[in-house]
Amino acid sequence: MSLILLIEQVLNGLQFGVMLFLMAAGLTLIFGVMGLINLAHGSLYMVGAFAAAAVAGLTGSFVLALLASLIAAAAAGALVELLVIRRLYDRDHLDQVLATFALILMFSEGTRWVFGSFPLFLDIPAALAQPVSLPGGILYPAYRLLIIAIGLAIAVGLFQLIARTRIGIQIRAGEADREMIAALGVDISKLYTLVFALGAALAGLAGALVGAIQSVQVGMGEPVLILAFVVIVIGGIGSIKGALVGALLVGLTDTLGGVLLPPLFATFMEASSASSVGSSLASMSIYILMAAVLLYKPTGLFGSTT
Amino acid sequence: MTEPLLQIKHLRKAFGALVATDDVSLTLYPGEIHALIGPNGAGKSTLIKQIAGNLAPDAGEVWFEGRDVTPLSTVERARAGLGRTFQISSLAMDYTVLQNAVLGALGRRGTVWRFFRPVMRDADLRARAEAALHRVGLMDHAHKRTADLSHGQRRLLEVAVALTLNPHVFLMDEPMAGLGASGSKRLTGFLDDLRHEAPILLVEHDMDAVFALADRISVLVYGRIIATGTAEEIRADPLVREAYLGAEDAA
Amino acid sequence: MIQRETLINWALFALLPATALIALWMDEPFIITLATKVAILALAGVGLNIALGLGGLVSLGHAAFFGIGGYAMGILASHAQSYAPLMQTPVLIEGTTSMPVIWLVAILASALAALAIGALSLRTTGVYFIMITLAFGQMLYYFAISWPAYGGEDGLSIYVRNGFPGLNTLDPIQFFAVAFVVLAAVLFFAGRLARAPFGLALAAARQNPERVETVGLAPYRLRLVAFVLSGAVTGLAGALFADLNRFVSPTMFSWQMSGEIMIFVILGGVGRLFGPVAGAALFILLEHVLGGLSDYWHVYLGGLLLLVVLFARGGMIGLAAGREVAHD
Amino acid sequence: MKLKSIILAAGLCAMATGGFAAGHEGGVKVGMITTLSGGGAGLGIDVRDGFMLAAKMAGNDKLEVVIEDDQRKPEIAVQLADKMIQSEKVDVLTGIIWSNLAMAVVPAAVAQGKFYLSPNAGPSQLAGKGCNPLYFNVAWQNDALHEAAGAYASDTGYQNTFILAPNYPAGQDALTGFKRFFKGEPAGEIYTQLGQTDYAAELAQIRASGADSVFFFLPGGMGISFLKQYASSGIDLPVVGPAFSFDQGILQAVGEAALGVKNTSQWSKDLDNAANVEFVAAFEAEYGRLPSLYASQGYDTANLLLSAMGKADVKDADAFRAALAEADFASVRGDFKFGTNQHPVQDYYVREVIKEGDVFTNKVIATSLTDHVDAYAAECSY
Repeated sequence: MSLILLIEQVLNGLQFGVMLFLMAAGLTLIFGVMGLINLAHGSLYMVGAFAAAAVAGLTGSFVLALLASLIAAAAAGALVELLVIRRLYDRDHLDQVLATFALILMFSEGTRWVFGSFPLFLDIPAALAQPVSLPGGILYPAYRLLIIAIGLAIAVGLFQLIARTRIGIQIRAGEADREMIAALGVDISKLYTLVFALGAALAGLAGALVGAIQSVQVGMGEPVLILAFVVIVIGGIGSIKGALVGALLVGLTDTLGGVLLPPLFATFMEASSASSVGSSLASMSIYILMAAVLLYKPTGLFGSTT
Repeated sequence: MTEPLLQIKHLRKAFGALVATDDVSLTLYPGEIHALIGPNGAGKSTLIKQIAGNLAPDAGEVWFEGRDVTPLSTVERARAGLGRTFQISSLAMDYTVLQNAVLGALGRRGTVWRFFRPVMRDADLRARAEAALHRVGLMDHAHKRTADLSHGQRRLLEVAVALTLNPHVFLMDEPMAGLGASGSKRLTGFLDDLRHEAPILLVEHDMDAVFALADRISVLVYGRIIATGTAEEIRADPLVREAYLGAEDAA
Repeated sequence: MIQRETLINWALFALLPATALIALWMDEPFIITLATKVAILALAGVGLNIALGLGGLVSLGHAAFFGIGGYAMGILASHAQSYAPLMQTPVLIEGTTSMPVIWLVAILASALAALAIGALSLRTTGVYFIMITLAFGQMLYYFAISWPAYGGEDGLSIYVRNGFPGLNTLDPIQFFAVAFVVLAAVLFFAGRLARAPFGLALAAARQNPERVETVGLAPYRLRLVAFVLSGAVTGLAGALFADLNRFVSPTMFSWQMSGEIMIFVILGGVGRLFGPVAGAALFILLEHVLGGLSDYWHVYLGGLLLLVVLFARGGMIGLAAGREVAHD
Repeated sequence: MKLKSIILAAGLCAMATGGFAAGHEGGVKVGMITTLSGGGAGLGIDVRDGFMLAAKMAGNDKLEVVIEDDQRKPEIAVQLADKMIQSEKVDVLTGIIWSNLAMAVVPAAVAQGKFYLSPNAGPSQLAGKGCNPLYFNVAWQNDALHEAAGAYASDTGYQNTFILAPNYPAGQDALTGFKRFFKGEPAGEIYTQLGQTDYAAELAQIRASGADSVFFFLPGGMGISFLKQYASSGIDLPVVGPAFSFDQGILQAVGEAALGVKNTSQWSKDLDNAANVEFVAAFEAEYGRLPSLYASQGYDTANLLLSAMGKADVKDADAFRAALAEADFASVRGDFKFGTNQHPVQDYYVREVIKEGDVFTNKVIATSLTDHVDAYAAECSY
């Protein structure tokens, strides 16, 4: 395999990882602050993608579509938080898993009810539809570079938000001690709604960004959701830094595993079965990674040990 | 003098810059009650955890019945005969009082891999559990749900579960807390007898009880033992008066 | 005095064979098939309930054992069908179509898998445990999909239901009887288990692991054994489910399957012996009633599930029986 | 008891069915098991709508249809088949979209003496050694569209096509089918994950491979994702694929990215025959959308059944089977007949994706294979 191809695949892994980070950041924030497992996070991803597709279809503007994805997902998130999620904070994880599983069923079939059974159309803006030349003669799609840039910018923004702002202080206080934050005079239920909406908006944005190069369809959120869970478990639940590291690890493992394993097996196996066995193993690779990390550190790479 | 049953040798534990246990050595001889006192935050709970095996020390050893148990887990130490009660009641709250006691008896028996015969119909286990409840005066409440017990009753149940284990050493973390005056007095009498079954390392805030019961007292301040001696010696110790008793204006 | 919950349990339990017999009398074999499905799915739920209800282990990966049980049946029966031995060296292992043998293999295989998965997963707790069990389930799912030897995504069809000595298992009512007797036996076993020394210690470890350690019992080992028993029962249910459909496919391994098994337990009431029976019955009933009403019946199912979780914490049996009573 | 007849195998089928002759004289009860909810519901809905449109147009009150949703789960499909056979007592089953569901249902159904008419799936097992006199495929054998694509690639002069498909049995069949009629040497052969949505890694490999064209089989959302990403990757190679990723329902979601792509199909909306013109107009009038490939297959399946009903009683299995085998109906594909294994012998066309006004659709540009017989027919004997 040539070096250029390898660099391109690393970029692909990076882009995938950055996209996973957008999903995982919200999940891990919600868990860190509210102690809630939200299986319905993938549905918010789907809501963002559908909102973007609908708005892009009406206005033709990609920027408006992205904006719509943020707003729609945040609104859906806030609504769900107010109606359902806030009743689950003092419940055990089992109740949370079940209730948010129920939300998935409702979101998925509800979306199909409204938008029909066929995938929706959402395309990237024409200006970004061409590849750009990178140093070293690498041709890389401009849009994917944009995703990497947006993802990294949001990562930086999130770190700043949490380190510097008032809300960030409240979030950190909430992670450390739920009673303390109430003592600080913060309206805790408002903070929870806000954090949930923020997480939802990030998921919605990820859905819209990815929907433009993949397909906008019902059920698109679940595979990503499971990967995002793998990410935050590897990184340590509640840690934004862990989510970033975990997302990049998973993105790179998944992409490079799929590319490198089949040829690796081909060195000692017959070609077509090597391709088949290699890709089977590649699809299991991130779960193997996760199991390995948890065996080494049962609370993830950056998880608190208590 | 005979060999100590429990011997703590130069135990040390630090959390970052805070040294919670600083070169602590202690002994517990058969038949005695050795009280451990000290102001809040002196590191009593941290020390108990290291003795019981919940927390690994940075340095030092715990010896029990002539062998080094430092590498052993909580479970292994419990099986070896270390009977512990908790500062904050740690019971199976959904169970009845009797079920909690039977659990202790089951732990004492050690064979839990029975999947078929109802445990509550096991005469042996039940007899042992009921005897323990009887001794602490909880038999009347045997069929109450533990969550419905008063705070003081839960403390007694803690002691009862420890009794079912027939331990060689008791490790009691503030058994009097929340008992009220009469309850305290009753338990004091009870512990007074209990020391002949197995010696007690007693962490306690109730100074009346401590001075009434303890053969020896160790005073822990900022992770260090500043004095060990009989009640009289401790009362007279100027260091103790300054660091600890002075504040409480002991009798 | 007989407690109300006990009464409800027996009524529920009797309802299942009664439904099947009435269906037999009315010549509605499909209703018998549905009752069989309820019995088998309830069995899977009873298995999960050992880990979940008794041990407090929220496993979102029980489809792994369900699938292993299913494939134990599929692999053995397909080899018997094609007369190709499973293995020739070092010992000759041939396929079989005998249900008892298949059950035994399913139980052993899923217990073994549960031992491995449990030994690793139980090092973690809380959310991490939920997620690592999910990950192991997904691992097996992807393996089953891309493993070509036994059909991959297409799955395996077994055209004739496996045999049970002295019975014609293709007759719906006879197969129902088989499934029901297995369910009854496992329910009896699970009931005894909960009251046995092991059950007492396991449930105590759920309520307060520190307490259990202090009396000299290791929660890890209690949980591991519970997880293995739980996996074995769910595996047995998987083998029966495969026989009901005469078909196995990787969907038996999917995380939605894990979710559904969990739903049976929750709908009925966590930790209640007969909870999974009530839950599975309600689920199947809903699937058929709501499925007939609307293509979008999942919306209603989701809504109902949400209501149960939010407002009926003891599940259906909890609703009917009132507050749980401590009993000894 | 009905189910016992399974043991007696296919030979006794006719007798088994004969036992339930009472009820609807001359009528036929059809059980349709198809995917109406969850992922892939669009395909099932189209098959159903096409089928019901034909039934409505025929106005034959002896045709009774029971429809159930399999949720794309094989276990559910098997249970529904049991229900259709045991409770509804249907004579004919149809509707299944997916090969794995068909493999779960069809063998048991025909063993119980039920006719099965496949409106979409055509797994190779059922075309070859596992063929059955009661099983008719009204769509295609699974390999056929891929074979047509391979033939077209060779005809066009492509030498080293890059080929990819998901890593599951239908994907493996697809690449095998393509290679069967492709005379060049593939520049690369990749199996992707089933359900994969990001193809950046594969696109990089295609770019590096030096291929002169690309063939892919990625049904559903996978194909949409692939095409969109392909369009912005800067790779400028011609693309060939089976019709599934370019069909009416899905094409609007792909958009510009699909324009100009060549795809193979046995049907197209612009095929110029009377039956097709009538079908397309009626479908649009009835449902307000353009018909898809799947709708056309559902429509043909119903018309095949109706043609046989006019000739024989379904209770007389041999006669009914003979009537079905004649395929005496006006197919929207033009010429249509069954081969020895009761799979279609038909022409396969090459279509190009075009834009008509605001709507993306296909037009026929060539014929790839004529009167094509599938590769497994020779292995079939009853």
